[in-house]
This record gives sequence, structure tokens and C-alpha cells, in this order.
Amino acid sequence: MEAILNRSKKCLIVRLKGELDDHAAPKIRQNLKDMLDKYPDFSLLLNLKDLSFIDSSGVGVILGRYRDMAQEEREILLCCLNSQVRRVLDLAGVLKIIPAFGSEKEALNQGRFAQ
Amino acid sequence: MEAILNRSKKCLIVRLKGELDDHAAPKIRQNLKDMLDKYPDFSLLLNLKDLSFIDSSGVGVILGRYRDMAQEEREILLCCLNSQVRRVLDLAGVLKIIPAFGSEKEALNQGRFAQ
Amino acid sequence: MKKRNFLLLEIPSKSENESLARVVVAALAAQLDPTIDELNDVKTAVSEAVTNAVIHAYDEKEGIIVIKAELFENELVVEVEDRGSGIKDLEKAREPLFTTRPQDERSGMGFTIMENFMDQVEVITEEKVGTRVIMRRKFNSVIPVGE
Amino acid sequence: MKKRNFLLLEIPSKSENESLARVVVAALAAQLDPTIDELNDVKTAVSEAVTNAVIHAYDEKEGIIVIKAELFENELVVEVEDRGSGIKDLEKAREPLFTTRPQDERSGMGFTIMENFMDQVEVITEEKVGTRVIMRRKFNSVIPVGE
Ligand SMILES: Nc1ncnc2c1ncn2[C@@H]1O[C@H](COP(=O)(O)OP(=O)(O)O)[C@@H](O)[C@H]1O
Ligand SMILES: Nc1ncnc2c1ncn2[C@@H]1O[C@H](COP(=O)(O)OP(=O)(O)O)[C@@H](O)[C@H]1O
Repeated sequence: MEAILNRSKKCLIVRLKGELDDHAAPKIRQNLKDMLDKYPDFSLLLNLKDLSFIDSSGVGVILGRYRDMAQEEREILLCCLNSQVRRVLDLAGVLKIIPAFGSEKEALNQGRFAQ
Repeated sequence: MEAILNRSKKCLIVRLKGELDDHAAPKIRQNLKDMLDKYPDFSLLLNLKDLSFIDSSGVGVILGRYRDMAQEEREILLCCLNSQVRRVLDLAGVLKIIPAFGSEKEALNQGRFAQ
Repeated sequence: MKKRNFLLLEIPSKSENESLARVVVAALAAQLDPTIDELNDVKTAVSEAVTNAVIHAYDEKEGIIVIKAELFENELVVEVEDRGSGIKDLEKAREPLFTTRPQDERSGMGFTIMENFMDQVEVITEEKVGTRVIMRRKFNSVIPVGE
Repeated sequence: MKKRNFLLLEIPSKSENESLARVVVAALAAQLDPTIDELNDVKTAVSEAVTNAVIHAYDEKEGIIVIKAELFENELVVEVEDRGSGIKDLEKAREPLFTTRPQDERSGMGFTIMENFMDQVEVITEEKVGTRVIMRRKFNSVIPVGE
């Protein structure tokens, strides 16, 4: 996991790495929560390029952050989904509520960031 | 497995790929035998760069070709051994009887080829 | 149909064994020469079944998970078995989004993923005895026959 | 010493399962965070033991190979068991270059590789009953303790 602050766009970019299953979930969840607490007025862009595997436990982590952030009217975005990740997030309905983009740049030029 | 003929050096260059264990041995052995029969006055250079695994069954395949070729006074050379392959061939005594080089080029510029 | 190959794997219900189980079943399935997507589907479904055994069946305590995988002509059959709590209401459990552990951010999508990524999912469960999840998947890729 | 994790794997004695066995034991050993060289040593030793069971123990017919692997503090213990022919003269069998199948281009280096790549190799064998090879290897890499 690697995090980058884009201060001009007020966006926290987190690049997830490896596998996001039930075993990896607690640590990634806590790291994400800590960062979101630290930058309370930032949006979150999850770059999933180097995420080689996700299952429903990982879906739970992403939806959990979506719920936390929706309450605070903060935005969450995804980008760079590989085939396995796309299939799982699509089936689980995640892509219906969280927008997904082809690259970090595309994501940062969309929606509220473009304003 | 990929084979290249170097006609000027009279050397058959074979690039082994994947894993050379007991399961893979019969096919690789037969392919090598066929090629050595087809070019009876060529030397053999085994490029092991893309060989990710070898065990004593693979050692048997290499020593078998060494024996066949030694009878015909043909030369056999190795190059581009990764760490696992080097450890196994070293322990099995292969490196004491078959010379190993850092690259195809180095191998082709040594010994009888240099003459 | 002739059985081409099989394996039996026993592991303790530790979360680090979820990836181990995926890797093992995928290594067997790879012998049928599936596409990467097909193999990923199997890995994901196995991950769901094994995770359920770790999380729901044994509830903190450590138990044993038994995984059987068999290859037939061009089909993989995987069975994931635990000797844990069993499932009270199986029909409800198989509904999308249903989970008995929302507090742990479970998504309730485990069974849904298994059902969508495999051709067939059979669940045999008995309270206080345990659960067996039997999943089947045919691969469309070309198969060398008569080895 | 506390057992951190373990697995039991049963597979038929087919040559395609030699790589499967390597992958499975390596996946467990990886939980101790070994170096790549350490992991390769384990893979190679497991390959030798399993290949011997496939080739020598069952001699064409298909039998079962049972692999047990356990993780302790920073040590892996792997046991490869067959219910095949057993070894007549174990002392001779363990000598470098000794093989009963020179016609198959066997190098006779299987036991030598196991002994050099692992810290300890114990062989228990009985004619017509079978063979158990128990191998131990400590990893020097840093280990997270008290999980
Ligand atoms: N092996 C099992 N043992 C006991 N209960 C299980 C098992 N598998 C599933 N369940 C029950 O079925 C419910 C739904 O499972 P699932 O669809 O995988 O979603 P989730 O794991 O996110 O809760 C679980 O919340 C649990 O109550
Ligand atoms: N599991 C086994 N069952 C029966 N015989 C065995 C077994 N393992 C080894 N042997 C005997 O020990 C000999 C030496 O084994 P090894 O050092 O691995 O060399 P290789 O496999 O090349 O013959 C074999 O040739 C075989 O006769």
C-alpha cells in the first residue's frame, strides 16, 4: 500500500498492492481509516492496478469506506481495475455506486475535481 | 524450448524454458536427442536463462546428453544459470564436467569456437 | 467420466490459509489448461468458501478445513468442508447481501460470487455438525485427451 | 515449540503432481518469510522426495503420496510418505550417484540434494510397506513472533 496526497485536487490517492482477502483486510482497513481520519476534507482515489486479487472480504472493506465517506459527503473513486478485480466488483454491485476510471489522471479530471 | 542454429560456429543453441523435472524430462530429452541427431556435427549450447527450476531428474537429462555427445567427441556448453539452477548443477557435479558461461556470446567465443 | 487427477488438503482454519487454499486448487486446475479468467474464477470461489469456514464455521476457535479437488475430462469439482457450526437458514444465507456478521464489514456476497463464478454450487449443512460446499466448473479451453 | 501452522496433502503418484507438491509446500513455507534461495532449496528437496515416490515406490502403478508439512517457530518440517515398495538397502540408496534405474537416466543425486538443501533428512522405510522421508529446514530470515 502506497499513499500520495494530491493537495491541489484535495485527493488522497492510495495504491493497493497484493491481495485483498479476509487475511489482508484488517490491516488495509485500519490503514485506510487512519488516513481518512488524518485528511478529513480529502476525497479518496483507490488505484487497484497492483491489486492482484480481491474477494467478497475485500468488497466489504471498500464498501465500508464508501459508507463512512458518504456520511461525511466525501467522494470515493476507483481506477485501474484488472480483470479479476473488475469481475468481482462488478458482480458485487460496487461499480454501480462507486465510479471506476482507466487511470489516476482520468479519475482526477472527472466529476468534482474538474470544477 | 526454442532452438537456434549458429552455422558459422557449428553450434546448436537451445533455450530451455519452464521447469525441468521428472514430468518434463521425457519430452525435453526426446527433443534434444532429435535435434542432436539432425545436426550430427554440431556442438550444443544449452541456454538456461528461462529455466526456472531443475532437480536431479533434469540433471539426468543434461548428463545423458553429455555422455552421448562425449562418445562422439562433440562439445556441450551451458550458459545463463540462475541461482536455483546453479546450486543444483553445482551440487550434482555437472559444473565440474560441463563448462558454464554468463551469456551465449561468451560461450560462443570460448574454447573450440574461438579457434 | 474418468478421474484424471485429484487432491485432498487439510489445513487449520487460519486466515493465512485462505491464500494457500486458492493456490493449491489453482495449481491442480491449471492441469486442465484453463484461461487466466477461468482460473481466477476458481480462485475467487475457493477463497469465498474457505473464508466462510474460517470466519463463520469455527467462530474464533481453530478447526480443520478439508478441501477435495478432482479433475475429470474438462471439469473441476472442488469440495470445501468444515466441522463447525453449520448454517441455520441456508436459503437466507445464499441470498445476495445476507450476512450474519455485518459488524465485521462482511459484504454478504460470498455465496453469490461462488454461484456466479462456478457452474454449480451445492451446499450440505447441518447445525453443530458442519458444512460442505461442492462446486463444479467446466473449462472451455482445449484439453489434451488420453494422457 | 509451538506449531504455527500445518497442512496435509494427499495426491496420486502422477508425475504432474511433482510440481503441485512443490508449490503447496512452498506456499506454506512462504509464511515464514524465507529468502528466495531458501524457498528454492525447499522446493528442490520436496521435488526429489515426491519424484522418488512417483518413480521408485509404485513402479508404474498408481499409488497415494501423503505430504505433511508443519511450521514451528522458524522451522519447516516436511514429511513425504508412500505406501510402495520400500527401499532394500537404505545406506546404499543414500550414497551420491547410486540409482537402481540408470537406464532411465536417473542421476542418483536425489538423496544428496535433499541432504544438502535441508538441515536434516530422516528416512524410515520397510520393504513392501513403504517409505517416509522427513526433512527439516530452519530459515534464518526474520520472523514475526507471537501471532
Ligand atoms: N461454512 C459456514 N459455516 C457457518 N455459516 C456459514 C458458512 N458459510 C456461510 N455461512 C453463513 O452464511 C452467511 C452468508 O455467507 P456469504 O454469502 O459468504 O456472506 P458473508 O461471508 O459475507 O457473511 C454468513 O454470514 C454465515 O452466517
Ligand atoms: N520412495 C522410494 N521408494 C522406493 N525406492 C526408493 C525411494 N526413494 C529412493 N529409492 C531408491 O533409492 C535410490 C536412490 O535414490 P535417489 O538418490 O533419489 O536417486 P535416483 O532417484 O536418481 O535413483 C533409487 O534409485 C531407488 O532405488
